[in-house]
Amino acid sequence: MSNHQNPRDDSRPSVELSEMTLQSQDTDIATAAPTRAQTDRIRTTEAKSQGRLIRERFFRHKGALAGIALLALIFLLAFSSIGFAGIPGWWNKDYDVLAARFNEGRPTLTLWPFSLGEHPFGQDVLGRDYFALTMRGTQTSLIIAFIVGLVAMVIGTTVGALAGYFRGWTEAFLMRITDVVITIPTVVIAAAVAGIVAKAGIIPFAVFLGIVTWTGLARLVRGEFLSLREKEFVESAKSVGASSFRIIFRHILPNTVGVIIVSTTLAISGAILLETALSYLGLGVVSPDTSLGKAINDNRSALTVRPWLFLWPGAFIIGIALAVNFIGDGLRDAFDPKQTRVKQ
Amino acid sequence: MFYFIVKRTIISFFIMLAATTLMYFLTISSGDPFEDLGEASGPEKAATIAARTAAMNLDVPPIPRYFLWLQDVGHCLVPGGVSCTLGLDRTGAAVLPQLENAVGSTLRLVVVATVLALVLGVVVGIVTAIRQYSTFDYSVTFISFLLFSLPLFWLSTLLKQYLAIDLNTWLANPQFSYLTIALIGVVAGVIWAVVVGGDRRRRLTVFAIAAVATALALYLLLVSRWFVTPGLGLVGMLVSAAGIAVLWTALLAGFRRRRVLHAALAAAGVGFVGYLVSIPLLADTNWLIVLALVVVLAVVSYIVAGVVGGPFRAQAAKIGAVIAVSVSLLIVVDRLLQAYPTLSAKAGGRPIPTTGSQSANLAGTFWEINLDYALHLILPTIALTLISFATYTRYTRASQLDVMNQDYIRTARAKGLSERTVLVKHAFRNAMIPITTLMAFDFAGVLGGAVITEQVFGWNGMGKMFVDGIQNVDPGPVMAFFLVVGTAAVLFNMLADIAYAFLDPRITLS
Amino acid sequence: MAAHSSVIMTDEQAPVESGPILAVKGLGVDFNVDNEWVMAAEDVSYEIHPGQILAIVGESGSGKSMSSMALLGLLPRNGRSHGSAKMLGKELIGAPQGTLRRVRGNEIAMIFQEPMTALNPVLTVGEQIREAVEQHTELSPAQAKKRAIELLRMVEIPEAERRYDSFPHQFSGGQRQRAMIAIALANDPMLLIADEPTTALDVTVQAEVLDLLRKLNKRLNSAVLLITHDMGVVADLADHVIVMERGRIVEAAPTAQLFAAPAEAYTKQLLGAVPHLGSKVGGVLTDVEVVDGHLSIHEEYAEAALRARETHTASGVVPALELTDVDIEYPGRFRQPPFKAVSGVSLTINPGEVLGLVGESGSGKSTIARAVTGLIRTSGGRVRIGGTDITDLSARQLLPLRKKFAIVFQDPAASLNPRMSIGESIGEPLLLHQKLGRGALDKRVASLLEDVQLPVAFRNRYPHELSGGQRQRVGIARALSLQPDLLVADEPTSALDVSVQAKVLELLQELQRERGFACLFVSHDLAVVELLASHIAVLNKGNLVEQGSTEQVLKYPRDPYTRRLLAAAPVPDPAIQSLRREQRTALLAAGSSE
Amino acid sequence: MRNKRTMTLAALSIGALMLSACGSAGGTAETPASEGATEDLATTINIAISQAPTAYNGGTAATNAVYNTYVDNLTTSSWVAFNAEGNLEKNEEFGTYEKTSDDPLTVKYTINEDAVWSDGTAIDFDDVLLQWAAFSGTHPSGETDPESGAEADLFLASSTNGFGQMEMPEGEPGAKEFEVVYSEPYADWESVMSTALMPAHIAAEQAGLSAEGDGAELVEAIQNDDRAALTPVSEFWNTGWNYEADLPTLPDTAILPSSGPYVLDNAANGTLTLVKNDQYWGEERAGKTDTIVFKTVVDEEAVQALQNGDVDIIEPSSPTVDTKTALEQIGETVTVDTGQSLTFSHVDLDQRPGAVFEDLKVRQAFAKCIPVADMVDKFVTPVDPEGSVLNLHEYQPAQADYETVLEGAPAAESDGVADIEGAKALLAEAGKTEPVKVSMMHASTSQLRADQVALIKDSCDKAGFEITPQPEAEWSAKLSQPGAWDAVVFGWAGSGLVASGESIYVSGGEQNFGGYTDEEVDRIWSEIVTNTDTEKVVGLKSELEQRLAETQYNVVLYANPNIAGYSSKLQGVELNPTQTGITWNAYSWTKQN
Repeated sequence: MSNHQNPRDDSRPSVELSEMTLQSQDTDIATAAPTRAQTDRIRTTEAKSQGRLIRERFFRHKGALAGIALLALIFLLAFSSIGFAGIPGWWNKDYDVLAARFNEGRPTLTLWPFSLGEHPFGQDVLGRDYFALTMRGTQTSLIIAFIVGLVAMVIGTTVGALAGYFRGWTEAFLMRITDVVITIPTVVIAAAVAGIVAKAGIIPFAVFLGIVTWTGLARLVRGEFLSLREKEFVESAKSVGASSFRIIFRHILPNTVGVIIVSTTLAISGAILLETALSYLGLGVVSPDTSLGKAINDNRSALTVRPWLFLWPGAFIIGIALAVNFIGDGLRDAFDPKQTRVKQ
Repeated sequence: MFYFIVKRTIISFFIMLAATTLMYFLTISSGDPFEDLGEASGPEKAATIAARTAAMNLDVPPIPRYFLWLQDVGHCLVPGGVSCTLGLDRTGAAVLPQLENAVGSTLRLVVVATVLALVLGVVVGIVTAIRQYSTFDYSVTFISFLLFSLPLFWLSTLLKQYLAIDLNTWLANPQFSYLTIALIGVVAGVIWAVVVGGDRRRRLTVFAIAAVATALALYLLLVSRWFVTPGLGLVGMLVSAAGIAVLWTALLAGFRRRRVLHAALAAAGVGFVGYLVSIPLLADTNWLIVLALVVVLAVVSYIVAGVVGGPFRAQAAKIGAVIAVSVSLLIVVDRLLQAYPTLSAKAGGRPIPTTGSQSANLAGTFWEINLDYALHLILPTIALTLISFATYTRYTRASQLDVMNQDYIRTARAKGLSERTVLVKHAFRNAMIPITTLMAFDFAGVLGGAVITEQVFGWNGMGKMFVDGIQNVDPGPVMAFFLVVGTAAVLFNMLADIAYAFLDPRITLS
Repeated sequence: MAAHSSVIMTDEQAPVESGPILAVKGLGVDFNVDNEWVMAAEDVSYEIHPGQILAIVGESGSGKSMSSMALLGLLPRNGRSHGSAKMLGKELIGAPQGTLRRVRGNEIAMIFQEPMTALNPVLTVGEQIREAVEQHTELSPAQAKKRAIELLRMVEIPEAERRYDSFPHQFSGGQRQRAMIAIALANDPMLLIADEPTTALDVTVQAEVLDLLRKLNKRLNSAVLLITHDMGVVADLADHVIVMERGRIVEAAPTAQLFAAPAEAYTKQLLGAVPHLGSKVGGVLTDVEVVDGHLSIHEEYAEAALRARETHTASGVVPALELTDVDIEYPGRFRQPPFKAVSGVSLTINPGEVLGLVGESGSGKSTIARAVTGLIRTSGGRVRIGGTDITDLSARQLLPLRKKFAIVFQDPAASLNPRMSIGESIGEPLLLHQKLGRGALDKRVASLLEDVQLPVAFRNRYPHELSGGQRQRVGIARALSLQPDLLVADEPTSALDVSVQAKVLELLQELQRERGFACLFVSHDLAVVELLASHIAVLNKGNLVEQGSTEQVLKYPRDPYTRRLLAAAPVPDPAIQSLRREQRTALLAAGSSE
Repeated sequence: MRNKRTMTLAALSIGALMLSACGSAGGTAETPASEGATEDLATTINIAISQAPTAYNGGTAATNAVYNTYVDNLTTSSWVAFNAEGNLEKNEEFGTYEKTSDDPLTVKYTINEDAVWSDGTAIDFDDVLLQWAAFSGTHPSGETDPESGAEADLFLASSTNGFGQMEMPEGEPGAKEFEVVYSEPYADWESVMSTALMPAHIAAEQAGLSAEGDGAELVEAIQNDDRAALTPVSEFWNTGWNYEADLPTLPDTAILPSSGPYVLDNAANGTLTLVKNDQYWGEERAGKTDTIVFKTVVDEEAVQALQNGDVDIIEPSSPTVDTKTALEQIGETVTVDTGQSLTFSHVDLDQRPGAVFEDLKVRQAFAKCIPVADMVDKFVTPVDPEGSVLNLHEYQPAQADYETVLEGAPAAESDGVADIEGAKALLAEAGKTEPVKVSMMHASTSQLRADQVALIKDSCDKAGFEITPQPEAEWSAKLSQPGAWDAVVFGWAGSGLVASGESIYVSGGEQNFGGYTDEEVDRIWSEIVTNTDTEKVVGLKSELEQRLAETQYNVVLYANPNIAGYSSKLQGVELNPTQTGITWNAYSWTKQN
């Protein structure tokens, strides 16, 4: 990296110049007779909406793409295989149907030649099809994770926005609350809450988890608001008499969307692991419901005996979390304003 | 500064107050304290209920009950008067002694994990930033995300099975087939090549050297039964000390000024002498002596290096001190390693335990006891470290990249400063500024993670107190746990801010 | 480089034969964007001789900076350079880092534009100078420190010993730039590359820094490569000029010749675009006469001006804007007193008038602009708009008034919401105040776009797709959408290149003429104000030191600060500029003797 | 160039390693000096225990738990103890006893002359009297418990069975011989004295009484029921012997004298260390290994801990198939013993008027459709090949009398294979046309229970039931709430005693959660509890079982399997089905090095 002319780095695309050239067009397009370079630049810059710039940067992020693909695959597999909400799926076995155990419930999945067999992931003690069970668990975990993400996003954004925009007492009040909640490690507060709500079912469980995991987001959003509210376009909106409501939602919020989305994805991947941790503490989802966390926890002692019971759900947890994390990273790069800063 | 601390302390106090309220009511509303008595019968049941009611003040309505608890805490804050118990748990035992016992092991775990994660994370993070978009960068990115995504106890279970148990079995009779040795060499070579980078030719040479060296070293270690009786030994110490000296000089001063290098080597020499002197001194010792030794070494080398450093006194002396500390660290490690054979024998030839935080009735030397601690720490620390390591690398990388894009880095380069100076002097400190804040949050996070880790590795730490407390709907222990965690959280936030101001002169604490 | 005594005068180092220090031939710079190479500079060739000051002029994106960065291999990661640049016969382009490092800061040193960001915030200024010395000499830290302090003195930093240990943020903008220069001079470089060295500074400071550069250049007989967009600076400093446009050299000539008879069309256009202080009213400081270093001021001229002023206030119309003893305080935060930004300012703008509010950074001019538009509260005095006192109005009460006035901001990039299409941005005020329907709104937006000479198609674009000039036009359109009686323009052109600035100013003038709104034109640039304003008010540290008709203020200023300000502003004309320099030095001398 | 530098450094540090290898071969590190290398027996045995012991006195309500018994087995001894068959076995080493009269039931006890506490004090009458005082429940504290309204005793004893029926023992301080007289006959009189004696002299001292004259003061206080003196004694007895939670350390071992082969030595972080009791007088039960260490290891982690040699023996509760296989997979270094415990799983049915199972036919139908045999195949035999369907309530297959009793109760006989058709028929007879809705409660935290319910649902839904699993975290609290559940699956721990089961079956019995009432059963029980003749017991119990089966009190499933894994170097380990636990004979264990 010490050598700036080292062509090794040239292979990597950069958005710096496209931005730089933006400024270089300070002659009216009407009058300017564009040179070759000019036309180049016009092409690189013309008609690129904010959205498209972001999309392009995102799609340049290989990891994120892989993440999207993986997550989509998992979603598809989980919901299409055993179906959802009454809609039947293509997998012929149900996760709660008992059956005779076939070859001590060993997995029948073979990669080469690829074939699923009777029970791709094997069977549990009662002969339940472990593939169906894992899929069910995946569904639950995904649902939980995304609800948590959603709830955290809504609360966090609202709190952050109000605190950041109105400052003064509102801010003091809201941020102290945030500090209070932030003092308690997520696992801890979640564990305390889970005791109450776990038996109430998956949805309330997820919602409560969301209620305890919004703090980080609130802080970030507040930070964004603090800087954005000083921006001239906000002043300009004020100067034409836009209402606080309009300024918050029409002017500032759209500009914080990056931060929000990014930290929401992280909240989601966090939720997956949180659910697992709680299951481990015996505070998570309760049977007959199942989740990936519950699945691995129930089969801890099976690691050396029937590894598939322990490893398959684990693999899915990691898969989901990994995918979401990469997507988050991609989004961060895509939204990050630093990416567009001109360095000369 | 002082003003700031006072102000923050007051705010923190109220925050803690609110947090405890929240925590307390969550806990007592999380279930039925008599849950376990359902099957019971006879006077036994009534008696237990009576006892528990008395111990937990269950006959008092929640809000006054909370204040009773606060009162108990107050007794601990206000010296004199009623003895400090932090309330009673449901068996009627005072919570404070339990906490005192639990805190030790937990903090040991958390602190070691945090420090390790911090150091490793920062170093790797910076290297990835420097090697941005290199294979190394990509692989580290992937690995850290993978670690991010690992369920803690899932990982821990695997660690036990495939690290502890198998490694122990191997250590019982340490040997590798030549093929394995070769393979390890190759792997090491690849890693080095990737880390060092550069063009194809350079990578190849690096690969070759590293692979051969590693394999050879491993072979020698095996044949010399190093894994049975580890330790550095005189020559090893001498060489390592010199190595350390060169390393630090390379990092902190560069080799342009010979005087500094000589000073560094002199310091290393002092360190080595210190080692010789310490051999009888440290046969069996305590932390105080060890600490004293470190200080003495540091001071002496500071002076010596300063003198040798001549015109570059200031810089040389500092480096000298750093080297001295590193060397004394090396001495300690060497000592611990030497204690290994006896300890391993005491552990029935399986030195790495999967459970507990220390061996029972280990009547051994200072070194054996600490090595025992260390060995018990291995698994849980790995589990905890791996995860926050990921966080640190990512953040360090981002912040380092950001700094490398700053104008003043360009200025530094325009001055013709060496890349080392640019990185170490100009970039590093700036890059560390955001990390301080991260540390504050991460520490609280790790404490949370300890809840799981302790459970998995059968530590009787605060985490266990908390989990048991929650399961028994017993606020006493839960709150005690939280008092520590919460305080740590606010404290670290304050420290972070102070560190922030220390690193960044533009910030003034008020 | 040979260990040298700590004496500054080291003329013997300058090459005896006056061959070029630097000879650039066919230098080109490309950038990699989305895996395609985009040219940033092409076929750049020039020579610099000892003691010479060569200016490279061009607007942003003309490749002037990049081509000079390339000399020291300081291009961003995605840049590459080719061609040749020989320093005393030593090839620099493509030279290994080791070699370049020995050149950087030693034979060739650089000064950067933004002194705030160009200095490491966490290291003391002294340290940053010292390390530059240590890097290229065998001096011991102690000696290096001595040298650093000397350098600080040389760049006229007061109490150098004490300031040695201060951090950049404890320096003023000008001092920071001086520190930068000190770093650059640490090893008596043969060539000094100054990249927009004064752009971020106030005129008075700029003048001082330019003087410094000139002095040092004379003393060290080292060459200077000056990169700037400011013709005034060029006229003030340079011996030779190279004009660059879109990566290519359009014209190269001795300064005098270039200004007198520009050969190329682009050069002409560029020079034409530069507002020339005094061009409208015919000269500045005409009452200040310098006779061999001593100045005599003809007060009598001022009389006429005074009369003009009376007539001005006498006219009975309701002023579009009236400020009476306005104070503005920024509320003090915990343990720090409130900061008084503006105190006791009174001024009046009659309908259809344009008042130029001039002052340097921190003078409180922008604060006033914001107070006038109700963005910040005044702590004392009265602000009347079209006769209505807005000082105590609540946001709601203020709302209906808001269509009476509008504001155009300095930074066109920041003043438009990046997530709103141009159309929405322009339409917002209409939407808020006139509750227009979709169709009507579109029509209005379209016509507004035409008014500011932008293609209607732009309505669906987003700010970042527009150039700075276009953005500013949008800003103006947005401001005028409600046909305000008063337009407040806060440095509307200071972020723009001259040619663009010219166009925007033209546009503003036109619109003002057509619509006849009153305008409070806030700017630091006297020349620009002169073009637009019928009256000028001068602010200094929150106090209004002088106001009057443009002509009066420019030609017969009564306040010493105004005079200094006027004297400091460089004029894009070497001949006049050298005269004005004398004027300025005289004034300063007088100022200090006062 | 920076990189070249790092390279050289890499080389350097590796070089350092190489040299250091020779260096230490040069011998700064001394050779491993494993102690006990001389004799072949190890000095320490590590026992895994799922939870840290909470108190030395395992007799109080709060501390009467398996993990305390585990330790008490070694630190106390008494006239009787349960053996591997789950029967009472006399321990002549401690003392002897004989029944001298049946009416009133009178037993004469003798304590071994040499029997002393590990602090040298003789074990004698004051200890016995304190025992009686503590367990007889004859010292009402005056405080009543809000819930049950029952008046709590000064001594929070775990139970008053036996001692409650006992007159105050007559005897002199220091006496090694004494007689106890029962006010009413008590079936389990033999086992009464199996509960460990606590050192009275300690209790006395701690309560401010003098221990002089073989605790005369205490004896006196008890004999004339001197509350003022007894209250502090009771307080100490209740909590004075408690450990801090998770056993960070032991209280002063001076207050923890042992009457068994081992004595408490120290504790740290939940690890409890016992050493041989040099004061122990006996031979047979004398400790064979110097040190015994109890390490707290939760069941899930136990197998790995054993495999890694952190502990020498584990006895995980509620073992699964995996537990066994995992243990076996470890290889020859570990031996696995399996057997049955007296703990058994069963399904209780809410049969109060108006409840789902009010009708006998429905109960029988339910019993028929439950695939007990299937469960055994899935949960028992994989662990313990001997495991079988359980037909009786009061006896488990592990007990000798099981068969005899079963013969006496033909109605209880069943192969446990689900009989769907039969169930359907019965439901039809009961006139159930609609599917019978059953909400089946189980512990939400137990996967095993969840699986059992799943199995039952799978089978019984076919037979015309409609079962909804009802996982509850607080299931046991809900047990006693009528209507909170229709059926519930959980476990009872059989005591091996004759009378202890009463409250489960008699009308209004405290543990009769299903609200079952049957005069016949009530009558039989009244006989059982008052009968003191061991011969008669089997007959009565057969009668009881017969009746319980006919009236389908509930559905018993199987006796839980028991498993112990231990290092193959360990000798003398023998499973014990009772709650005494694996350590019942740990004193005789030895471990090869």
